[in-house]
Amino acid sequence: MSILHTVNSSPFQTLALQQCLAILGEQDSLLLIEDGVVACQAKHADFLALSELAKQGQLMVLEADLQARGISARIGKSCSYLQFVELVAGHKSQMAW
Amino acid sequence: MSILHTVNSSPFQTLALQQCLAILGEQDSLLLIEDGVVACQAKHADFLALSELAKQGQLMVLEADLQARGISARIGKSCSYLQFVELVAGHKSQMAW
Amino acid sequence: MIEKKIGIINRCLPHGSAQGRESLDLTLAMSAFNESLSLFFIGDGVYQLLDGHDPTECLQKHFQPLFKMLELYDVENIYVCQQSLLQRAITEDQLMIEVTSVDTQTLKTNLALQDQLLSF
Amino acid sequence: MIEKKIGIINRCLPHGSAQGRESLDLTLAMSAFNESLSLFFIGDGVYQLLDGHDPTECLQKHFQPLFKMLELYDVENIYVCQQSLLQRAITEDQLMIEVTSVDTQTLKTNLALQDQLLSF
Amino acid sequence: MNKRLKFAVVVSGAPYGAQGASSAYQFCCATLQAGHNIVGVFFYQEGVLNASQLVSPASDEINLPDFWAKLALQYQFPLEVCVSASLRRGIVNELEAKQLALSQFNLKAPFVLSGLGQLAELSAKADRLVQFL
Amino acid sequence: MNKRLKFAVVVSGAPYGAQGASSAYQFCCATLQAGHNIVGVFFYQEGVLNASQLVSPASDEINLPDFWAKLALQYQFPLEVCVSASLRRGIVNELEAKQLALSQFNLKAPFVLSGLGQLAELSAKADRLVQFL
Repeated sequence: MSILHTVNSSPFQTLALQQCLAILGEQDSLLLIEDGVVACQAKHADFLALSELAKQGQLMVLEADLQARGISARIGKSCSYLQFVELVAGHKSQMAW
Repeated sequence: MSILHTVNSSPFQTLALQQCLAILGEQDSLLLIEDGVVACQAKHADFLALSELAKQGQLMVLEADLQARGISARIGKSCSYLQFVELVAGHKSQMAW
Repeated sequence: MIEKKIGIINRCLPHGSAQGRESLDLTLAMSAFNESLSLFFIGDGVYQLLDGHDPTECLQKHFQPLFKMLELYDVENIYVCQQSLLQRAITEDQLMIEVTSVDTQTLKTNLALQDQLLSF
Repeated sequence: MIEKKIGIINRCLPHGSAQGRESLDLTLAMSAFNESLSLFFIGDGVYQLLDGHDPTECLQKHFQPLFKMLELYDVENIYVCQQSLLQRAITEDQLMIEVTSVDTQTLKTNLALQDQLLSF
Repeated sequence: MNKRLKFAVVVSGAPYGAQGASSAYQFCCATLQAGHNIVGVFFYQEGVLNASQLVSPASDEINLPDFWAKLALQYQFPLEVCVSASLRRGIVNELEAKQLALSQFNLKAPFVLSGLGQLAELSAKADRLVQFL
Repeated sequence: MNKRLKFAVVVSGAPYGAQGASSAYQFCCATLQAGHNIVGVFFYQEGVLNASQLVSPASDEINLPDFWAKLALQYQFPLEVCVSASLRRGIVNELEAKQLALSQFNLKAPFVLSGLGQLAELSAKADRLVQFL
């Protein structure tokens, strides 16, 4: 049991993603929502670290928010609201960034 | 005549300061307000660039916002609300970040 | 009196906030009163113009089609930051309207020309 | 039923937003119902505790004295990120209450212990 | 199917201007669709603005306070609104309006003004607590 | 003393929760103190929430809508509130309330609901335009 981190802002606007990655535990997962979804499309300072997380299967992206912005994810698993719910169910707690 | 840029967020929270510095013109000035004032106290990624601007006399910090947070500026000219008004009067336009 | 040059700056992604939508509302409304508007899309603001938004599932208003109105309203000075496009691997032909893509120096020059600026 | 461990995370500067003030309100109110609260101050959140706020001139509420109530309300698990203090050249004796300063690893461990988290 | 869990949801964002409250609403719908329970939604900070009966968007836009009200009535969970966060943001029910000598009020039913103790209660009841900024 | 200038101020932030509207108010006070004129303050986006008559902070906190109202009455400048941004955020005057069949309203005097054309007018009149986020 571990933490599901949700990041809702762009890595080009805030340092939330960077700070989240700095304290993300080994068992934790990261779900990108709202403006946060661009982090898996564009090349930003933490794209490499994010790709590593994706390789471990610990990175998810909310599909509806990608669609809203007309972009597609280059890394991470795309996820529906229903899967978002099951992610919360599958973790001990959630931390909103 | 030039632009007075105002930045109201912390460089530890947003990239507004960094993006502002990237398009700040040679004749422009920068005024830090609200949470933005910490940029002249703590060591962040753009502290050196900000120090350069301070040396040119182009960096101001709103005194009331420093006081509110119990911090003092290591760089930049401290400025009152009245001086803020005269800064606006002395520039062609203002750009809020 | 010479009409004031107004620059409207767009720095945010669409839908996470209402910035883009309310910036466009303001632009269209003000264009009836002022013919010297210039739009600037910098940083994440370029996503406003990236064709193909579909915000139905996240319950946001689909305002992107309204960008087409800019031409009808004679808003023609639309500047997009070249570097911001590059950084996001977005090409000009993926944008839903015609724009002038500018480098940082030209961006600075054009911003300095404006009498008033509004940020979104 | 065992009482749930609740972690309250403070990441913002005081006064630019109401985050700090409303986080403290919530903490003090919830402490009457739950004795397993832990507070975390990370990043700019450490400025909440930096002694000497004076927000009168910028019209914000001077809530900092209320941090003294935490002790009276038996909220004792107060963790501050060591690295965040260091980065801002703030020392523990400049903080207005007694805290436990922790490194990143300990921070992770303590966060993982919480059943529920609230972010401010 | 997975185990049925009890969810509590904290909404910290306004109904318009930021996306958080819409995300929270969609999350609640999905939670119920998945067969889980919602023990309650707590509105705090800017979230309290979701409880206004005066929110009047254009006809091609959603009315989030309406959406919350309908969902809560259909699935019978409470919409708790922090009273102190509300008053300073101009969300007032009829009773508070009288006590404050205000001629108008704007709290929408079935939202109710309540204290932070209610959040503590929701937290104690819930298997999972989720927050939307 | 410097030349007297005409200022227009745009407020994009809520009266509570973020500092921008307070900063704008202090800026306006300083502008008047310096002998400049304010041609008007325009409230847009979250700024429209400054126009609520229901904002009721605790007694040890400032009531920003009150502060705006007093300053505007004393110095005779208009407080213009964007009507479309207002309606979707739940700021409604008596007339709009009637037309929308709402039983309550919350716009505070002397704030007035107006269109974005009013912003264009303020912009044309002003020597300087200043925005607070």
